[in-house]
Amino acid sequence: MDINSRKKELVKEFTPMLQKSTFASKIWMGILVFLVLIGLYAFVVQVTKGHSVTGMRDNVVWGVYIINFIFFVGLSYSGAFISGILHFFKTPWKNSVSRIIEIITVLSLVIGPIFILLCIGRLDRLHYLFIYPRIQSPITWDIIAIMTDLFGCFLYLYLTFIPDFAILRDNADENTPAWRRKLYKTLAIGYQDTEPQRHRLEKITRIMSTMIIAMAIVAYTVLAWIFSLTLQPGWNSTIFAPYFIIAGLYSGVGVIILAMYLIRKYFKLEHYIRKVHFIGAGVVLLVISLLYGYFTFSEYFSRWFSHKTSDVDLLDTLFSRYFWQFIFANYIGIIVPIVILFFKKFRNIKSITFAALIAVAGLWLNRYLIVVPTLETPYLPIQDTRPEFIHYTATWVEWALSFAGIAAFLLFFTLIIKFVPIIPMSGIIDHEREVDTHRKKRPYAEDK
Amino acid sequence: MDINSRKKELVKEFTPMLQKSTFASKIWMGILVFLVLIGLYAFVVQVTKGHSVTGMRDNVVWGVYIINFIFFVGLSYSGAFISGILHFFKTPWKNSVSRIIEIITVLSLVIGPIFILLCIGRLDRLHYLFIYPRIQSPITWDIIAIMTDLFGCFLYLYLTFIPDFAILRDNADENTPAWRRKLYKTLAIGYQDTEPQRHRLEKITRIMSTMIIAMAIVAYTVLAWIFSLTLQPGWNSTIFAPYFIIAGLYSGVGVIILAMYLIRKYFKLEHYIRKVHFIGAGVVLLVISLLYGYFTFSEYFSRWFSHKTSDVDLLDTLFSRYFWQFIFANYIGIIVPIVILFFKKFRNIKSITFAALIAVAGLWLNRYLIVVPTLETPYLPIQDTRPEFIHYTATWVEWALSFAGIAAFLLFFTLIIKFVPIIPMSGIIDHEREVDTHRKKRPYAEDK
Amino acid sequence: MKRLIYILIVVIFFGNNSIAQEKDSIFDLKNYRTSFSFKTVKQEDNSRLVEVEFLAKNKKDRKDKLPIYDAEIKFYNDETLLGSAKTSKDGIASLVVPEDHTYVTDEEGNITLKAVFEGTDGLDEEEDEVTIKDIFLKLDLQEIDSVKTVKVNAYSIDSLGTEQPVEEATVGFFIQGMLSKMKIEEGDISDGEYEFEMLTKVPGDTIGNITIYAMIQDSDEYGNVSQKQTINWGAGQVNDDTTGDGNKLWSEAAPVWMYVVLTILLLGVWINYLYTIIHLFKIKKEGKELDVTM
Amino acid sequence: MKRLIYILIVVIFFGNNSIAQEKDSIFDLKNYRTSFSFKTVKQEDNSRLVEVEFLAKNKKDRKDKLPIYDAEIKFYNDETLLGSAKTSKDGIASLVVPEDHTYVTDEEGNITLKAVFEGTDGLDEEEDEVTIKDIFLKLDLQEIDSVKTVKVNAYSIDSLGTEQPVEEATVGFFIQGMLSKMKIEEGDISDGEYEFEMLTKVPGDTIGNITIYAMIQDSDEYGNVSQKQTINWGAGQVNDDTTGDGNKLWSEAAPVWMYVVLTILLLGVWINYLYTIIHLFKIKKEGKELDVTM
Repeated sequence: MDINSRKKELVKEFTPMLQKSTFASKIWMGILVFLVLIGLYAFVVQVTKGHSVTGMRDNVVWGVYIINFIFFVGLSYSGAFISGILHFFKTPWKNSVSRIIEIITVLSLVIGPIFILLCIGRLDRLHYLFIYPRIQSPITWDIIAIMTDLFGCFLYLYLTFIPDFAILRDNADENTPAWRRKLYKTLAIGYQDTEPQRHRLEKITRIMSTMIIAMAIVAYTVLAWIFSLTLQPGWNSTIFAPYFIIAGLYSGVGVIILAMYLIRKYFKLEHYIRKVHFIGAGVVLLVISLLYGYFTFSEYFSRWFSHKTSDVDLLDTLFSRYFWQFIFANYIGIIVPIVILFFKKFRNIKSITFAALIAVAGLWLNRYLIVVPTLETPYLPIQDTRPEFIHYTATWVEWALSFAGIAAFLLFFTLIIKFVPIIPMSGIIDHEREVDTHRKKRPYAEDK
Repeated sequence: MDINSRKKELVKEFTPMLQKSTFASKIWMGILVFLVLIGLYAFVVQVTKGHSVTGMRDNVVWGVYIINFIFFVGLSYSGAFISGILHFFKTPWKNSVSRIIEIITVLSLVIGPIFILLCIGRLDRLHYLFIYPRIQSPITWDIIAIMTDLFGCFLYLYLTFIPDFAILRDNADENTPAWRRKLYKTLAIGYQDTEPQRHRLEKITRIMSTMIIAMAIVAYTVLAWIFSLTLQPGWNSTIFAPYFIIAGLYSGVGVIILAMYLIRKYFKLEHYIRKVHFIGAGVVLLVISLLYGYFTFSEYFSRWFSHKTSDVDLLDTLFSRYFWQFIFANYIGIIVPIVILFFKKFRNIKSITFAALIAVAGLWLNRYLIVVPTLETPYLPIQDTRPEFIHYTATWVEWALSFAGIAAFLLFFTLIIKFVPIIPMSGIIDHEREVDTHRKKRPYAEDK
Repeated sequence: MKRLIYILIVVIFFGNNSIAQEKDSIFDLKNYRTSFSFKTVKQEDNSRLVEVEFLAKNKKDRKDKLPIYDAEIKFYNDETLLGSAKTSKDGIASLVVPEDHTYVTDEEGNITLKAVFEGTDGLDEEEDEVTIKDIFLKLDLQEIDSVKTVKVNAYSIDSLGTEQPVEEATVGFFIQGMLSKMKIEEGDISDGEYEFEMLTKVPGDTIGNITIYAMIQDSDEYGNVSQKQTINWGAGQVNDDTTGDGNKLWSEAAPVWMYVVLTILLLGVWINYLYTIIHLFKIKKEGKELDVTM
Repeated sequence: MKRLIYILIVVIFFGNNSIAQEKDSIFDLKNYRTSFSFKTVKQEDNSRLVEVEFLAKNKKDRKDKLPIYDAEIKFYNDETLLGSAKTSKDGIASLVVPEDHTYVTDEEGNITLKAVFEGTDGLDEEEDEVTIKDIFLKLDLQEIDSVKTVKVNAYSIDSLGTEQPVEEATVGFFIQGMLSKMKIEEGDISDGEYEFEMLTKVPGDTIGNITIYAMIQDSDEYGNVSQKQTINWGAGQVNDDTTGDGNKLWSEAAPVWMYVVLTILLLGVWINYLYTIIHLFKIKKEGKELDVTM
């Protein structure tokens, strides 16, 4: 088999995906841009009128922004973790999903921290963080950490892109615009897919994959501690660090399944993203949902049984004002995916996607219930208890910005996969090369 | 290949192991019996003189007995879990270790609850539990639960023994004593290794393996709750349920490695228990030790950072009077195994066994530090604070009974493997049969 | 290697628990002034307690009080010696004058009681006097129209032996708790009488008894007078707690969901056992059939 | 489907927060008796506050007190009207008599002050009288031999205008806290004087000032007298807390191990990044060489 001609073939196969602009895709992009613009307007309103346009007040100082932050960052870390694991153990069927995961990882790590910025009252002083850093200040370390993480994820993503850039550079046809050619040439940094180059690239990709696994664990643990190291009922919990990691994985696998489903549908990639991938991801989601359910149960059962006064207050709030949300987040959002995924006969692409959707929605709500009701039932009573100080309802500004965040995530995703094929061509080549070598060694063995 | 002649061959190979009585083995048994007798004497002392001969007092009401209980029961549950997983997923290399694990599971579930009985003040009223049960009483349910668990584990162990009993029955030679033949015949319940019988047995073994996994998780979770649902500092922790499960697995894998080492050494089973088994178990131990370390850190770090008054008292105690124990249990006992197992070049049979030894000792001490210092620094201050009420030191009676427990465990183990081969012969046959079928299907494929 | 572990464990568990404690106390008499306070209480059995608290108080530090003990205190009614007592370790000397003692009174029926400490080398003489009227409290607990009513009568007995209702005095009512008395009512006696409606839902002891005290305290005119009565008015045996949902090791009835969950779990497990055992028997049967055919 | 989620979320977060509260209060005058209490305080600037608290107290329930407001109270010195004031919502009427007012005194220098409520249809007339001696407190804060000493002089001025030291009175010393005064010392004035050594380590405000009060309270002879002085004796700006190890969001210096651990972690990560980037450059170089050779 001639590798070079195979590469040409693949480029030909994927080029339409990169360059076509169908009517549907234009509409899709239009909607996303529109949502982002609404978000920008809401942002201008918030900056000019101050935080009083949000539902956040003296007591409930955190709202949906922080929940989106936790959610996106959790997505990113779990993506990093899963991607790292797939790379590290050289999982055989990883190729079809690895790029999806990597893009999710990087994009959510870009979108997530934006929501933290929205929580800041005086954004006009944001640059002070960079020009007047204090080494004693945790926030300085925060910035260093987020920068480190972001840089690492970008670097990792870039490494996985290089072979494809090289293929795209070498196989550009007359239809490819000049700027694309040039960009591919620059980004491919002279990668020629020789044996030593390939080994070198593999080695550093492997190193970066361990790095991002380690960073994901450390960073998400620290995020969990932001909550669990306080004395707040509902937060002060020794289980939070592993619980957050499991929860992050739960949402991560869920979003990956959703992305797989949408991409498969839209780009007609049934050949690459097969049922076996959904089943595999579904089984992973099942295992994680069992763990997640066990952790959630441990967390709430321990609280409920020990009934310390402050915990009782919190649980009363959860089971009265937040009853249906609680049921959805911690019963439906866990049990429904488990039931769907547990029985072999229920497992098909649509049902697995549905389970993932329930899981993601449930998890978002679970984060909401960790943040808001806790702030509504503080550890120390407050003196001035006007209802709008105690009760939080997100305003249109917050929702607009939340949906703008999701829209921006989808928009960037769409743009990236218009630039690089969503299925790594180099991965297909590598796989075929390996099968080939195998076949040469054992000419009579069957391959299925 | 003729299966029947292969069976004969295997029986011939393993018979010496079952029937020889070397001088070394007599000495070994003698020592164990002696330790058990000392334990029995200590037991008589305790029953006649009452609990004042132990170190347990008004405040520290639990001592090494309960720690041994947690340890053995944890061993059992993790053994059940691991064995269940091995069976359920039909792991290829399971055959050499599965019987070791199963025996550990059952024996530790027999020895463990004995330590709970030692905590009971009026053993002469023990039968009241059975003749006057009250359905409202948790202890009645306890007894039902332990009975259920014990029955299940015995049943499971028996199922895995049946094919070997059948082989032993069919291949008894003139040297086999009559009572053995008869016993093998009864216990094999007419199992003839026909296709339908084998399938039936496989099916029920699989069911029982899921049962004991489920029971292990439920039972160990409940055991963790006994501690974590109180308000005691050091116990009231949402993380305890998963933490106990991880800790149980940690000790379980450790003890399995130790058992593998000893059995391999003594019975010269280098052919069956190979380096690859140690490496495999070592990697599992590494993963679990990372998890266990993470959970331990989460637990203590959350406590330390939140510093509630009662937690601070406990941590002060841990870092002053129990400093070296704490360092050994939670630093050395976790970091040393990780370091040994992490680096490929450190991994050999002896070093892995050493890591397992450190892990098991560290874990036992970790349990000690969860139980005793907590009771020494109660949540509510006590009025009469005589030093012997507050401080616990185990007495010779407790140590004697603890070592008697370990000795009894080893003694039973030795007796069982004198009765049934430690490597399941049926497993070897199955494996060879499978390889055979495979070879027939793909005659040119190499097998290594 | 096992011996090594043994030694290791023994060494690890060997801790040093000895903590030495020393406390210095310096006492200089010049910094103290004595306090000698005399009080009298008419007790429930109509006997009268006379009691002296004899303390040395630090002139500067109000919290620093030292009891003076083993000092002999003599108690007088006018010039008649009632008896003497030595102060205890707490600086308290007390004496009970029986019910039937006849006191010397002035024309208005006032009794003058006096406590005298005759002094030693180190301590000056001390004396304290109290003048009170001897009154009687009669506690009357009745259910009137199924309303539990507490009534107290206060009277003095004049020289003719007739009861004279007390005109004005503040009386407090208490219930005996485990460690101290809880005040439930306070009011002024007028025309020798005071009554009120008893609280409902007072728990009482295991058989429902409660002890009610009527007390006049530190009255200038009557000193301390106390009277008590025990009655079965408590909520008694049935402890209200059982209906609450506190944490308990044991309750009369476990919550239903617990039975349900546990039973389902256990049944699930045992059904599988049964299934397994049935199949074992099937194997046995198959084995027998094979034996026959072979 | 996205719209569905949107609606779902909006519906889920729509809760009903309206809680209605109603409170009934029933008032029957027959159950109440009035309490009219008059007190006078000589304030720090030597002016005199006269104050009446006018309440209706429930005869049965001691906790049930209702202030009587808008009642006009007249204050007299002997027969001279000092002024009148109406009771506030809290039932308090007060008046400040300036420092330079000359009081009518009896031969012993006692001032008789009287408060009178003249009665309305619903309420009876009330009157309360207080007789006190006008005394002066002089607070003197000095560092004697570097010992911070608080000294108070109490004297009255007799008809000839000479200072007569007060013979006996209990004086309390307080430090002004944020909400209330904390007692630091109490003692008896003898020969018009009392002094004590000030506590060290009293924090004080941001610039180290503390305000010390000397007060005679509820004295039968002198009524209430108060005097204060502010002095820079506080521990002041330097807050001792910085040396403690409490939880803080921000401290002057983070613990060293934190820097060490974080730096090691970050360095470890960045070294790997660097390694990766170096290899990327190597790939680039190799690529160039290939370009050349090809």
